[in-house]
Amino acid sequence: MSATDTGGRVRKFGSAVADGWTRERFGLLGALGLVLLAFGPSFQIYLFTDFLVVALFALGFNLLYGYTGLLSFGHGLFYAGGAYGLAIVLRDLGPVFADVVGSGVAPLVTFVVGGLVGLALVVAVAVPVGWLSVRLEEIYFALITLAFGMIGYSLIIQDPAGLTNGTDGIIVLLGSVDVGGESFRIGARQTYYALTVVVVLAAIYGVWRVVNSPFGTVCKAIRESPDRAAALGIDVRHHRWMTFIISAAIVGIAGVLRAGLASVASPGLTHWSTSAVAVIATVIGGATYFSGPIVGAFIFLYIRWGISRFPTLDAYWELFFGALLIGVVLYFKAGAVGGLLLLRDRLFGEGRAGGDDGPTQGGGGAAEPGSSGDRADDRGDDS
Amino acid sequence: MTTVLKTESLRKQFGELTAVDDVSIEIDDGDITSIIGPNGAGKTTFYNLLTGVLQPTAGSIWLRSGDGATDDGGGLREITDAEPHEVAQAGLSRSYQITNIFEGLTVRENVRVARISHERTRLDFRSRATGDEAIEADIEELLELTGLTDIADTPCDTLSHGEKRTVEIALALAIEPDVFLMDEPTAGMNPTEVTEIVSLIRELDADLDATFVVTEHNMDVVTDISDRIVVLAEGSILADGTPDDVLTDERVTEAYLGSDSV
Amino acid sequence: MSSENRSSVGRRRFLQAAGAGTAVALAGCSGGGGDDVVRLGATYILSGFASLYGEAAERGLEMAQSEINDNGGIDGRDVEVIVRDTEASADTAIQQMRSLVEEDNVDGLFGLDSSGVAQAVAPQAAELGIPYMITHAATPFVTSPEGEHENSVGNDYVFRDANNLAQDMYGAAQTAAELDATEWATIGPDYAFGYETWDYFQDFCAGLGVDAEFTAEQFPPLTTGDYTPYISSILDAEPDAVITPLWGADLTTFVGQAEDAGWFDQIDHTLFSVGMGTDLASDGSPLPEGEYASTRYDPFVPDTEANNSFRETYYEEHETLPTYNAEGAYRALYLYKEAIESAGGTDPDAIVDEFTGMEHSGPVGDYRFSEKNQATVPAIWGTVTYDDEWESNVLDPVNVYDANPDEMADALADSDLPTGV
Amino acid sequence: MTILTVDDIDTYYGNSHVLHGISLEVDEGEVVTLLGRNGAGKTTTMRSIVGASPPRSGSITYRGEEIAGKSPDEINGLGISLVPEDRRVFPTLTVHENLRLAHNLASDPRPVAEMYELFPALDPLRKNDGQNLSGGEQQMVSVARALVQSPDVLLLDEPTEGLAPVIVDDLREIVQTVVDENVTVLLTEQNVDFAFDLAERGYIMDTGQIVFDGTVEEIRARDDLLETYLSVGSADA
Amino acid sequence: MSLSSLVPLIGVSDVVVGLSLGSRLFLIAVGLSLIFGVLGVLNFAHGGLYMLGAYVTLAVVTGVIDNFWIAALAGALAVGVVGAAIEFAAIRPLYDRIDADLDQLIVTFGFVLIIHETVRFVWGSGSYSVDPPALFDFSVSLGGSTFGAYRLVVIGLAVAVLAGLWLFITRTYFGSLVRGTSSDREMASMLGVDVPRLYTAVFFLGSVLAGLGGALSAPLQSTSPALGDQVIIDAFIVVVIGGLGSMTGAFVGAMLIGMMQSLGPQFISAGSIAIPFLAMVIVLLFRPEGLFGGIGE
Repeated sequence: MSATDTGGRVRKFGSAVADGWTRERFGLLGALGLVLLAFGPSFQIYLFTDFLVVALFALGFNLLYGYTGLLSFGHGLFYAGGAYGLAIVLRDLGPVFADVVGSGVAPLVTFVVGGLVGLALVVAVAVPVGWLSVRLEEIYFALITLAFGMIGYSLIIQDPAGLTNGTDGIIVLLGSVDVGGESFRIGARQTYYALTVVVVLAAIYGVWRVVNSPFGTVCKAIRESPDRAAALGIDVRHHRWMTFIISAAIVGIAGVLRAGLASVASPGLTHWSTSAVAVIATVIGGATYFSGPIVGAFIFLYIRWGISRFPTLDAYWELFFGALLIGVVLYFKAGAVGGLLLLRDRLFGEGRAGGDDGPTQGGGGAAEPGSSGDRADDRGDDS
Repeated sequence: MTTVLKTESLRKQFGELTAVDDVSIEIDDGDITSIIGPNGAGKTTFYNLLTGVLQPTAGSIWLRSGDGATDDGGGLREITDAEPHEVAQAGLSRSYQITNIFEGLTVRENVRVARISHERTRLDFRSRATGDEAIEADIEELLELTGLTDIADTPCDTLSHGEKRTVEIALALAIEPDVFLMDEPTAGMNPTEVTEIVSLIRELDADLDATFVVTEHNMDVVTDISDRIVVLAEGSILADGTPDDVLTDERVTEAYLGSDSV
Repeated sequence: MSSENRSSVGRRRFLQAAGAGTAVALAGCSGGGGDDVVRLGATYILSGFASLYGEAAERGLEMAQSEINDNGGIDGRDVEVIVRDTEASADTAIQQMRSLVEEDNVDGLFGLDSSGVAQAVAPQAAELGIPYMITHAATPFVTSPEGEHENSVGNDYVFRDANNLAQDMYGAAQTAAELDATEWATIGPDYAFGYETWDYFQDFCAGLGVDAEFTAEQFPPLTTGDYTPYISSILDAEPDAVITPLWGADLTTFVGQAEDAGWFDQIDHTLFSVGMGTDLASDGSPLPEGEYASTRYDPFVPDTEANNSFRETYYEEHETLPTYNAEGAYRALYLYKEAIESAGGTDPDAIVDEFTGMEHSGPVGDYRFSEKNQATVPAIWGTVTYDDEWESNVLDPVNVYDANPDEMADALADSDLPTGV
Repeated sequence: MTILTVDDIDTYYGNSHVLHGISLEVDEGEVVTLLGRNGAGKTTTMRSIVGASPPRSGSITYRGEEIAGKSPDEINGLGISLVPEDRRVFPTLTVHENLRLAHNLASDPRPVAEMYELFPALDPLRKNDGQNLSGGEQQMVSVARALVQSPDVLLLDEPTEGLAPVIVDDLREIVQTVVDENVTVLLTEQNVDFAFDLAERGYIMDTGQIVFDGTVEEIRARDDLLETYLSVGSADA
Repeated sequence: MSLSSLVPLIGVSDVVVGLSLGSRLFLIAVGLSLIFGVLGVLNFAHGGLYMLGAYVTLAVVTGVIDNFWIAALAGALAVGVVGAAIEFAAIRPLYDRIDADLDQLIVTFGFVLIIHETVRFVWGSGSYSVDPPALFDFSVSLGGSTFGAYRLVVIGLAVAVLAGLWLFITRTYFGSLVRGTSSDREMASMLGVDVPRLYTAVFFLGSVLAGLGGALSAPLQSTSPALGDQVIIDAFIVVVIGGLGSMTGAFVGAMLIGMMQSLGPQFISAGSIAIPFLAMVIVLLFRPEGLFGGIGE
């Protein structure tokens, strides 16, 4: 396999948890950076935490889009599912837990239980929704997931079960843990940052393992050619369903973290425009790369933040992302990661046979990002 | 000779058009059977019926069962309504006329997908895709067998057409089929590549205990490799027999050359 | 032919923005503090269906800002206001608030239009340790101390300089008592504010002994495009009177469609609880004359020097009467000025201490902050009347109900709802 | 004089190399046939000429003008019409709409009514949708649709495939009529009798290459060619 | 609750309102359906174009000429030009891609954002209302209920648009080009059809219909930048239920959804807005081609 040292730079997170000498080094550097950031300005910690959450959201979404070719416009449903699971447990069971385990550690217990309930809720929804949705493909899949997302949105804002507090959403207050005289707030900036780093890195590692497992390899094959995969004895629909559930679960974890960070579980999370955030981040970053959604989320949030420093631009920030999205799809379908790799190839002359055209200029006008080598997702730990 | 694949009165109707009309055929173990016929004779539809891509309008399809579970006396199991992946799992594998491989993956990864599928480890979420030594060894063996070792780590979208056709065959072989359907294995190849693929098919036939069903336009290839030739015309079997018998059959010549007297 | 509700403050916002950009760079270097300006953050709805509220608030705060800065600032320091859009979303509002406090190092916050957003934001103010002066959002629960009711989120850092929903509904129930109507219905937005309005109205009617039955209710989602189905549903129930807390563009849409459906012929009285926040700002006149509306500030009442001069100056600049949003935001700056000057600095806790129990006077009149941090301003209800002089709807006659906290508490004695005063 | 020249073209479908250096020439008013078995590359040659599968290298000139790389509609506009192998009658258009569509797109078309005289069987079917026609009827529509454009060069790809003998005879007559009007025809056929009746010259194709060219008489005289490249007869016999 | 006990509750105005809501939806959906049927492009920006139609109408009526009909026409044509430009610049390069439909969906989604923000930049975030044309600016009382006369006009116009479009597609030469090309693009091209130009023309036509829908609906709703985002989802529901590409389907689907929206609030207090989405899911699962299929049907 071609050298992965330089490619590793854009795969900071994949590398951070991988073996190998150079990966270890990059992992250390990354870890150091993450630790140092905890002492940075408060808002920067917040912003980076936000980035991690959105990155996980996009990564979960892309498990389905990038790895089986199904574009969901309804993943907001699972993002919200995680958030509401946590919020409802905090609101309704927080006092109960305080009685059971004592008020000192109750907030932590409640948070953990809430997160698990959120996750369970998401999986419980994803199992039937996924089972139905994977019956369809392409534009029809996008439409049915959009519809499922909007059913969720409708139910959350109309709240027939009296659980979701309608349009206002549910306030999420994580509370303080008191143990042996020491007290810390779970929602405090650094604490929550540390918690998010751990959870997100673990989740990314989990996704990375899935992607590089036999299952993940089969999924990539399905993306490339579903009928060919079926002809090899692969139950395409079943794989897509499983991927759908895993994808939803990852997004659900992101949703749990989102609720704690935003301090509110709001119905907007279910809306298709939230689902679109994952699409935007993934497309900008590059859907066929493992790190694509992560890089895309980074670009999305930091450009967004940069724009927000200039209120006049800020008022029209979506304009930039609209233009960026169109530009990327039209001219650079491999996204930012593809661009970085191409740049690396140009700079270091690490092109490989047949790669002279670069990923955006496949033959016959079919610009397939997959046509580039060095695709992060396709490399296992062999090298 | 035992029968490994059998169709009984297979028929497929598209609206008013009968693409496959009452085809009953028995394929014998170890043979290379070529199915030929003019354009529109129903060859591709026949393949699609066999592999579960299309459901027949009438008739049935039977395949020798690897696991011994059969529902007729002859060691065959009915796969008429099976889905494509079930057909493949039952032991029927195909290569495509228009190259259909996993373009974005390397040659090795292509074969790995097939092996993973065959070894039923495809729903394993946790281990490394490359971690199963037995599978990796199988992959090496298959690459060796098909002569793809040198380009094993090349992404398929950068291969030549001939190399892709070979990957196509490697994929189909990797699931160790009892019956191997090849849809025009030489389509779109230059003469050198054709020669190579023919010798590959011969080698495979010699090395493996598999049964081949081949459609092919290139008559050199057909006469070269076939134990038996079946001629389809307008959806029905026109002739069936050894190459010598079939190729001298007047009806066959007419079907190909066309004649007012038909 | 058409009515328009459009902001003209865009350009000014841009200038302000350029200033904010530089200020941030400086603040970043110096680590905040020690600036020669007092920096305040404001969060309003500046886009979407209710942007006109934010735009009115901007007019008010810009007016106060230039007045203060032209008159020596706050203890000699200029006041700078950074305005951010909440997009009517709690999520966004909290983000904006964190950015204002942690990035822009503002000394205090004010704003908020939506009750739902306010409820989510209130705990954040305490967490960030920054005073928050709510100038518009009306839910009583943000000035009801945590624990008083399951929804209560009031805390030491959150104040409100405008009257709240309970005060407003107290006035509404008094108005209802004077009307010849027994069957009441509501059509309100499908979120807490819509439901709370209806709950408070019913409970105050009960508490004040108003002879009323409550026969129909409809809660269409926000930004509904066509209210007609909901309107038909209410009309089918044939109530005598309806109270509606619809607001923003929704109100405009509703009124037009209600007229088409013959609403104002069939229903004797309609009470618009947020009507005057929209009406005066637009050059059309969406509220039909003869119906009832409430306001949290009336440009003609009280007839004081402060109010008259505020109204005149505002009218001169914007050619329209000031809405209560404008007045609330205007007054928030003066509240900060007074608190900072008497605290002798911008320490957040010192400002909070000053606000607590503060007595103040502004265009709205004299008032003080109750122990729950709620301004004790009266409820104002009146009849919508077109005024030729001002080319606008006004309330005439106007009734001022002195919303005495104790009387309100008595009226809600049988209810579990807090007064938030 | 030469009206159409194909010079050393290589055509691919994706990566699949289908035509390997095909060259041929057609003179004005001539009928030339392309012979060969399935998969020999005849259809691809036709598609390359009309721009549906543009060659990756080589040139195609029509009346001295380079047309390789032009879009199909531009090439059609120059006076080349194709009757494709699979007929491709617009299924949701009536017979009349199919013809009128082609008619209106041509610069100097024949009247649509003339087509009903040429194909009397189509006259009662004017209002039938394309999808409700039999194979033979569809073939007639497809040919009529090309003829109504009054092309200078008519490409016929396997026009007799799947047709009843009676209809084949009709078709032969019609094509002959057209040929008599000095229309140039390039014809691919597996039915060699049909091709030999009409054509003066022919090319034999196999696996994407031209393996023989000559007059019909020359081809007819060479049984080995017929055996090797056109029938299923053993190649190494 | 039995059906017979429900029926008396449905008044004349409920039906008129339902049909007028349906008419509005039809005007949005029919262009979307046409574009999908011919080009295979699911135009996410269609709602944005609809909104733009309402704004241009508003601008013309207030700033240029105080005639609603002229303004509506101007709105429709202006939107058509915008649509054609979008197709030409950003959608045309994608036709030959392998996964073109998802790329096109994403690109048109990009235009959702651009149109939305551009409208906000030009007209601000506030909402506007447009009065119905003076001739129809009165209320009608029928069967004990009252509604604006313009609602009847909109219903009539929707029927007229359906009829006109149907005649245009099935009876004219251009219509046969559209139907032919939508069923076999390559054959059409080999017969001389300039397919890219035809696609642009169809996109123009679809966009004109979106603009016209926005213009004609302007007096029924408040016009704000959020309008596009709301209606596009409704339009998706309609075209899915009616069948992507079918005009009759768009009409029937629109009327069904319109009636649901009209009657929903009276019978179901919670969860009513989920019902159309549920219908969409059911149709996608059991009849993905919709209740009606095919262009020109």
